[in-house]
Amino acid sequence: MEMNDIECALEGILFASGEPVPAERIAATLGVAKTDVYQAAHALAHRLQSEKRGIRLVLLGDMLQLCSAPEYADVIRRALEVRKQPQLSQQALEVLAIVAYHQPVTKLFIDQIRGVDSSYTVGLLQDRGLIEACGRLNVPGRPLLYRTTPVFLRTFGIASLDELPPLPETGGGEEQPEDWQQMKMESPL
Amino acid sequence: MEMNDIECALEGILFASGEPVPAERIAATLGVAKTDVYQAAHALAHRLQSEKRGIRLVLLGDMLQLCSAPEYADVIRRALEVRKQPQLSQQALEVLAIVAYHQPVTKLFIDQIRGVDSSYTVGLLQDRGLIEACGRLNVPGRPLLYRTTPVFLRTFGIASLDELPPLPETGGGEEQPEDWQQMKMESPL
Amino acid sequence: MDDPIFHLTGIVRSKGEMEDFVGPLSLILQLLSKNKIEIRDLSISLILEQYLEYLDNLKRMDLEIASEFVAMASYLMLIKTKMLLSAGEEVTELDQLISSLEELKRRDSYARIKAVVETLRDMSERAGVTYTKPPEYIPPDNTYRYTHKIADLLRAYRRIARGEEPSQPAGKPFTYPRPIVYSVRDKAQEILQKLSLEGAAQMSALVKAAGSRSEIVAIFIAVLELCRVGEIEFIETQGDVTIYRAVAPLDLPVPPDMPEEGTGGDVSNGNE
Repeated sequence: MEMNDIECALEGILFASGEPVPAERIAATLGVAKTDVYQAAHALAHRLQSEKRGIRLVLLGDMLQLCSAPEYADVIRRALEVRKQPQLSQQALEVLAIVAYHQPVTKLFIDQIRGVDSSYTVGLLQDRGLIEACGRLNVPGRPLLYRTTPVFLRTFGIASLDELPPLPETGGGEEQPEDWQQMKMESPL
Repeated sequence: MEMNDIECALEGILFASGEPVPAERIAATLGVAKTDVYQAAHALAHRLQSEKRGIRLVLLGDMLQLCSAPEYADVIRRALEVRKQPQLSQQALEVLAIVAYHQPVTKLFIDQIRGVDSSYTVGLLQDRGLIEACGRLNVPGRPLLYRTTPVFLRTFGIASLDELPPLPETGGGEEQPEDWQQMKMESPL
Repeated sequence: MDDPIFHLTGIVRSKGEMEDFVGPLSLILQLLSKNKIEIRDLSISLILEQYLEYLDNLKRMDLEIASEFVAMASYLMLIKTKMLLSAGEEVTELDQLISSLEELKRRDSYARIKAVVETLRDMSERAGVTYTKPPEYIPPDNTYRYTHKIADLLRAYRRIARGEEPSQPAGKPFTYPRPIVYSVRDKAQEILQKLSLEGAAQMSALVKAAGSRSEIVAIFIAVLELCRVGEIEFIETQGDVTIYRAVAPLDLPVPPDMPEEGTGGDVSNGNE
């Protein structure tokens, strides 16, 4: 299979799926190496981007997905009469950040860090597909564990969690003692 | 709005919709004439087609829709198929063997040889493309006749029905039911 | 330095106070954080080694530091000893220390999260809004894709020719047991009848009279139900249970919420 054939088949598969598809599965279906799939994905993504086309290819972890180009978000919303989703609130971003940097986490962990109950926000983020339950922690009560989803990666324009900005070493607050850094403990999990 | 912009916006809108979208609505959203939308649609359709891309634009009356390219249908189906196909059961192999050696046969003939109702298995083999209906037997009730297909030949790695191994002589079947021969006679062959 | 007990409220100090060692406790905290260990996993020898190293680095073994060391070491010993000796007992001071440390960690984690939130917001704004599309309907294609040996086909044919039925080995017909259903309602009525005739009944006798396990189950459930609605009473005597009619029997011979016949309240006998 030539590289361009892979690109076109890839486009067809991703279009038909709508959902993110593991690169692995595409490689297996086309009978090519995974690296070939990634190479074709990069080529296609680049082409769509440089031609300023209406669709984009995004890499989400080890998955690939087609989505509409952000430039046309307004036009699409008007044409299809979809409601604009409200921007993420400060609370939502905080909870999302806690999940993103410490995943998998329990709701209790989130509550403890924030010092308030986060049930509503956790539910909201689940509804918006930004986080998902991924099993239970093996402690009494077996609480649910949460992690971020491919939608999270797409929303923040990154291809993997490695691209998250590093957490600051310290909280950066003025009231902190000078040797705060040394006082820093391991994450509570 | 330049023609290429319309093309790209059109692509974005049709992509996000998945469903057919009236050209009228796209024209209204983009603030351009309907003819411009059709012109852009034709240009985009032509480009997708000539570049042998994985996506096609189709015009359905006054609606426009993006869909995956038909030439990738097989690949797409395999990539997105979730269930693994089960292998043929012993019963299915038996029914297939009866059809293969006695074709064309009626379902009644298969039922009589096996002593059980084979409706489900006959349906399954048809669904799997291994056997097909090929006319009706000219007796009261005009039952359907079944024969094997090219998929059958491919499945068993033979080029024609002549390559089927010969059936054992009737001498080998002392335990056969008494009316076995008679049932064979009833075969429509 | 003769009192190694410190006031824990001061663990999280303002900037100025933490510039120097205030006492062994802050030192312990610093060493603990340096080792990234939990106080529960505290290894005294490790802390001591580090402390000695620290002293070496300072290269000034003056009396004050030496006494501080002794105080710290004894305090660590105290913590460790309390921990080892008083499993389950309250170690208020230690608990306080641990919870202070945890609070410290919590605040730090939250501060770091808050610090990164703005960056995340910028990222999502830069990424813009993208839409995905619903999956396309793809008509299923069930065409058989495995390959078989042609011999499999012949073998299958021979099997039928010999009259074997793989689905029903040896062609023996299955025999299905006739389900015997014991209605809990009927059993309850039987028991009540027996009680009104004989005044009392032994549980063991009721069970012995039963013909099958499912009948025993039905009797048992009936007895429990009657007991629940206050129709009967038990007395346990020498390993057996004597059942009496309750002192003030209700009007209804059978309680109204007793499962009806043919519902889940019946016990069907599947294997006789």
